[in-house]
Amino acid sequence: MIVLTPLKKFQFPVHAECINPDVFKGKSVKEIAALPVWEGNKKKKLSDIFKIEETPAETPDITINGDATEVRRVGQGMKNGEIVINGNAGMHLGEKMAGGKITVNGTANGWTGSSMKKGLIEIHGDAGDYLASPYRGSTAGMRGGTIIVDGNVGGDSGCYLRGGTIIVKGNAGPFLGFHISKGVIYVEKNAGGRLGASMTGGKIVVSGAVDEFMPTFTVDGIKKKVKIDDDFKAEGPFYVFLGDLAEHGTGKLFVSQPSNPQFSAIYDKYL
Amino acid sequence: MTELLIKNGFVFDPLSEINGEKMDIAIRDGKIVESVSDQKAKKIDATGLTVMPGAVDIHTHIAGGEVNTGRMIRPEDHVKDVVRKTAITRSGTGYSIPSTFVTGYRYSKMGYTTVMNPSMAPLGAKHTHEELNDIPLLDKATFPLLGDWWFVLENLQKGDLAGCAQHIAWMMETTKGYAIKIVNPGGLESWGFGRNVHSIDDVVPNFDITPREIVCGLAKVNKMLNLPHTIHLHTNNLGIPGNYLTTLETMKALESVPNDGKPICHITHVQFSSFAGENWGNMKSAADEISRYINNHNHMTFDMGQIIFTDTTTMTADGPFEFTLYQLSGHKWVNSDVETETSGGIIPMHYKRKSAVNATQWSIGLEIALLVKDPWKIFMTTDHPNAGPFFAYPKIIAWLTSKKARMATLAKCHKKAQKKSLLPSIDRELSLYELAIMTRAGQAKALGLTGKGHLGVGADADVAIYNINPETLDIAKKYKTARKAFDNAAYTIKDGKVVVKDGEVVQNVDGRTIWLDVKTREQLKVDEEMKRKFKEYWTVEYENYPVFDHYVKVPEAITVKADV
Amino acid sequence: MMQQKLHVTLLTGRTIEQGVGKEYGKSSHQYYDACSMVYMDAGDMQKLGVKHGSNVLVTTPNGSVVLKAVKHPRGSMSGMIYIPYGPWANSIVSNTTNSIGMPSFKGTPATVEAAPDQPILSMKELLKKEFGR
Amino acid sequence: MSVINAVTCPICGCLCDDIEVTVVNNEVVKVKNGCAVCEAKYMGYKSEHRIRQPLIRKDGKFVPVPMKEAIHKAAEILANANYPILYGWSSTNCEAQRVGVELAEEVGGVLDNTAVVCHGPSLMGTQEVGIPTSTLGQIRHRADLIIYWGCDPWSAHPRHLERYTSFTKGRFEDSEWKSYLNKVKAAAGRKKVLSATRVAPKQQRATVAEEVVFNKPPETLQKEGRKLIVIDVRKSMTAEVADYFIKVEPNKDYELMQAIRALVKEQELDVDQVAGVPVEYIKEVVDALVNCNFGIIFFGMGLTQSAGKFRNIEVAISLTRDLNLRTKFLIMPMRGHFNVSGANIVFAWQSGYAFGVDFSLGYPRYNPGETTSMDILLRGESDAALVIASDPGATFPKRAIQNLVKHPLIVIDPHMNPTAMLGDVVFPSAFVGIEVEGTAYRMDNVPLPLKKVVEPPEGILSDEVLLKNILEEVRSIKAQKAKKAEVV
Repeated sequence: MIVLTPLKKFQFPVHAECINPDVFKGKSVKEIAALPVWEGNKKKKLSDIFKIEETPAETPDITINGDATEVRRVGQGMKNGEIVINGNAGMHLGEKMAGGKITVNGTANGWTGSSMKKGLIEIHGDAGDYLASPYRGSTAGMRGGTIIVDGNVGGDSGCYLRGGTIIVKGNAGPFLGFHISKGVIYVEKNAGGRLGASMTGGKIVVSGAVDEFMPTFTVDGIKKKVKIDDDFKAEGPFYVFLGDLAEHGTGKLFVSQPSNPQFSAIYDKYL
Repeated sequence: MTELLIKNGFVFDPLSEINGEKMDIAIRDGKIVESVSDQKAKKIDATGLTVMPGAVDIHTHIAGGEVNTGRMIRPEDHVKDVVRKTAITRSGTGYSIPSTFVTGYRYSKMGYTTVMNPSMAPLGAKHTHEELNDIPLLDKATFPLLGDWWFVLENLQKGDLAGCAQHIAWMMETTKGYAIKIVNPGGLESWGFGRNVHSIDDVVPNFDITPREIVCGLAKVNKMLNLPHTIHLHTNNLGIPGNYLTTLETMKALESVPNDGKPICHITHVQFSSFAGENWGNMKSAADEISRYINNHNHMTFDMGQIIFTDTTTMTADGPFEFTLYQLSGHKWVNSDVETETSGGIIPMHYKRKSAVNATQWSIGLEIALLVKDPWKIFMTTDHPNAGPFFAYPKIIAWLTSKKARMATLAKCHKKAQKKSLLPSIDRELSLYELAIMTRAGQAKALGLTGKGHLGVGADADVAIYNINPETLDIAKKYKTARKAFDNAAYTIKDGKVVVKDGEVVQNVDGRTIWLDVKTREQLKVDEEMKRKFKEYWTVEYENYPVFDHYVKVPEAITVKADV
Repeated sequence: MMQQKLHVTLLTGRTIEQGVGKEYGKSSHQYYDACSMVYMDAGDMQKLGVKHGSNVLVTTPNGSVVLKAVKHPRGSMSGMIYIPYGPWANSIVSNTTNSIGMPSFKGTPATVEAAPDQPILSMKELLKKEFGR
Repeated sequence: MSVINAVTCPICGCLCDDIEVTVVNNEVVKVKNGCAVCEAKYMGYKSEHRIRQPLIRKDGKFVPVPMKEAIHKAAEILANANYPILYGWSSTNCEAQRVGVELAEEVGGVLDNTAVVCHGPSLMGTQEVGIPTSTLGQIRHRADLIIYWGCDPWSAHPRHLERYTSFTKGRFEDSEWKSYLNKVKAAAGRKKVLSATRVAPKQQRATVAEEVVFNKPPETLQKEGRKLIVIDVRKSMTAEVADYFIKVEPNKDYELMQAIRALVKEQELDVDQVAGVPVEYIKEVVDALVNCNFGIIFFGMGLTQSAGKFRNIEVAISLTRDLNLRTKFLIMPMRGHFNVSGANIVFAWQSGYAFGVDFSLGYPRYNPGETTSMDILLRGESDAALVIASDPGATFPKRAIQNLVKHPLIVIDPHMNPTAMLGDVVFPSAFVGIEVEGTAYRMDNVPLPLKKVVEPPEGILSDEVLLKNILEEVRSIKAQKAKKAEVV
């Protein structure tokens, strides 16, 4: 396996989509050292900005030890293998990932797992905005795979989701699951405003509080438990909402009943 | 004095009736000449290569408000196709709506030297010209949209053809335009209040005029003005199943306009106007009916509007049609109506082989191009970017010149479309000579551009040289090799300067913008009337409306003497 | 009931006076007058015991600024304050861009308190204080 | 003395082009037809606040330097930078903007315009769902329902109503100016009566002012002819003239619009009120929306800068799309600076992207949040900046400016504005649209010519020429560097 250590604290954005097990595979350390990266507007070699070492261990294929907050596009499009980042990760981590595993022992930045298709991303800290969401102007959201975030996630996470699972153990920012059509999003704590706005299908489950709730959902009942994936069912009871009505949507929004006493006055009369 | 001698190539110059003859082409100061000094002239050894006039595109949306709005709303389109800066060329983005510089480079790499921007809202004419200035390596012209302009509707409604002609002359000069563009006549004014016209005899609300009267009226006006190109028409009901009947009716209606045996109307992207069937479920090709009509009449020319299977962007002044596409697709939708003049719309579109409708559309374009016997009547276009980006032209060349190529694509299409396609029954494979007609000679002739599309003495020295040896390469069999050759011209020569070599831009030169200075008898009177009515019709001042001279970087005005 | 501190929603935006002031030049007194002020609801001012034209201190997590309180002339806007665009407003607006480039110029929480004895900084003083130049 | 007519006003996105300017001895002495801001500009441009000569900050103080020295210094900063920002561009002409793109490309910088703090979110909204819109004349001729949402044209675009909407006469719709005057007269009469009969003690009046009951839509909302609705968080000047003012809770525009969308689609809502507005009233508004012949929504910073930002625009456009299945409905952003549209347009035709264009990798890249100047500054990633035709010093949050001034800052502006005061290399420039001609794009993307009505002060160059000089100097510095590298 290859261990990369940043040679300094980066001020300028570093574009390093070459940090990808598929790219490293079959290359010698010397060849890896020569891979192109950009630091600001200067083209450089990977070895100009990282110390590169090879260790005999089999997995993970690539380890980054240190702060990679400014290092973008690590694991972009990767199909196989494993990357571990012991530190913070930069934007577009695992964007369009199609397989393999990425672990971040730190926080991840915006667009982590953007439009991902397959594989697993585990963030042990927080994640930034646009987790799993597609590029500007595109509606090609995450299609498959799993993202697990131990901490909080930013705004606009899981936009246009059309498959796969996102599990957030902390709080979620606004516009979680905007316009999703399929797939599952689970938030263990609280969710921000405009939760599930414009959703047409899929499933969003929130175990915590929802302080601002879209008026365009209709309450459909109460459910005790909700299945998140094969191994896990979230414990309720949950209000079950259907929507978003503005899109003639048939998405399902499960919101914890005990965590949201304010809903009782509005919705209990319909139950 | 710069001289250039292209030696020993196989020359295809249909306007001069040269069909693959091995000969030299001499160039001096940007023009084709009889001969140059063999010692002094720079030489290009074209032995074993195909030499053609620079290619011409009669219909391609490359500049102006609509095009640029398309760019702005589609970052996801650009991000997959980026173009780096080099020592010679600017950076940019490509795919369905390339940035201006990239547009110039990509056309030039394929041997194109002249292109027509067919759709310009007069109010936005300055914008169009500013963008044209930033498209290098090509000569360009642009057509103002005039079919639904209030002055046209009012004058034609009154039956005042001469008055209409004078206003159009005013507009041609004011917008530095080249031809009369008509889109869904009557439909665009109706769209101002969200309505449309559905036949050529529907009455336009508030104006008491029909599409038939608009089209025939403007065809007559075009003749009165002696404009080099005919009226340039996008038909009513475009893109709707069963519309071939409207197209036939339109063509028949135009038979009433005197034509001296010459074309009086160009129907553009005819593929989109040749749908049979009643709905999207049973939509099928009307190529047979349309091409039969074309083969029996001489008053019209056409271009294909060939579908390419890719993700592209539709954009047209046909606002109501784009609205229909919005209803069908739910995709992001731009509508842009322009006061007193026209409308417009944009919808991204992914044409898929596995869609029965798209595959049928793909088939229709090729069917018509191949069923029309006379290549001087129909030209190769994709109505860029509507049916596909222009840089897919070499693919169309392969389909036109090789049955093997088109059958290979058809085999991957939706089964229903395969079954209905006429392509298996068509054996015609275009020769390089016919191809030269469809891609340059015929287009230049239809446009009335006398210095373009040929290599005769006096022509502009716009030349394309391709790495194709017609004696050794059978393009019908080795269509992939030919496609590569058309993708990357061995040389493109613009005004006598080598601008592309081996598919790379080697020199950056500005092309010209060609426009018509139409001289009429009562110019002043029209000026006065326009001044009077201006405030009532528009929200800008009369003084600020025209495209002033400095908006055109390298102008080439063609003076036209009108009969009115 | 008089209150020490009022929790409000901060709005910033254009006013015609600010527009006129910026065209005269941002060092002009017109610009200073137009931008170093805050529109408040008359009822809210009463709650704080603040008179039309006296100074108030507006505070957000991003900083504090002293401004002249001006009664909002039309309708109620209780619970909101409105500061014209300018360096004074920007010394307290939220940095949050939600990853789209746009800071939160409107609709962020703030507090207002009377500050009759604190001076309103001039443009120069403000720049010196915030940026050291 | 000369009178110049059809002058285009270089201030806001209205780009009124009917201004009449009187010039005596190369000085504007009179302005006709313009609004208060227009007059202020034509009178104020020559003020004492102008920069007179190039300045370089040395030991913390500005020192006047020859133009050549300033250009070399600026070029050196840009040529050596690893991640420079080139920001502004909205108050200059398209000709200068074109050079700006080339310069940004040459130095591998981030090219951004002021849309990032005004209608960048609107552009992003259109990238999600498109935009059904038109030129302003179309509104003038046809619109019978006009909505201003989160914008106050009376203050920010003073002649918008008079030139393009409620108070203008079009081919198919009349001006509502007269009925407005009648309304004002009637209101004045009522006030008189009230003041004559006033008895309520002061204390009580304060509580009366609190609007407890939401005002009901007036019957006039369903009438023939032009109707005006204003939706805002506070009663703006424009709201005073509206047929109906809807006071929406701050940061709740999104919910209100989404609720309207659901009602337009004939869905039922479980809630009684949205954003502080009773649902029964929203239903009446929905009736007005679907029953008009031609409606238009104009929106401003009230949507782009409050919670939701570009999603507010996305939903406003989605509402407009939905309404087109029922009637004709359009939408348009109220662009602020006179040529911010032009900056978007020029950037887009040359690069493909309208703002936030990052050339650091040798080709254009765009991703707001990543490549926008604001975020780059807040993260502290840049190492130099050029600011032109704008004033981030007065329009950016504090922390962004603090990071801006940490690194060399080049400023090009006619006035000594806050950014210039913070600059390291400061260039004076001529006023575009007064001392320099060129092109600008109106809020509806209609191009208009700007006029030169007076000569600029001696030695003061236009933005375009300044930028060309800097670009040339950058190229020459880079060529020298390349040569040196070769020798080594």
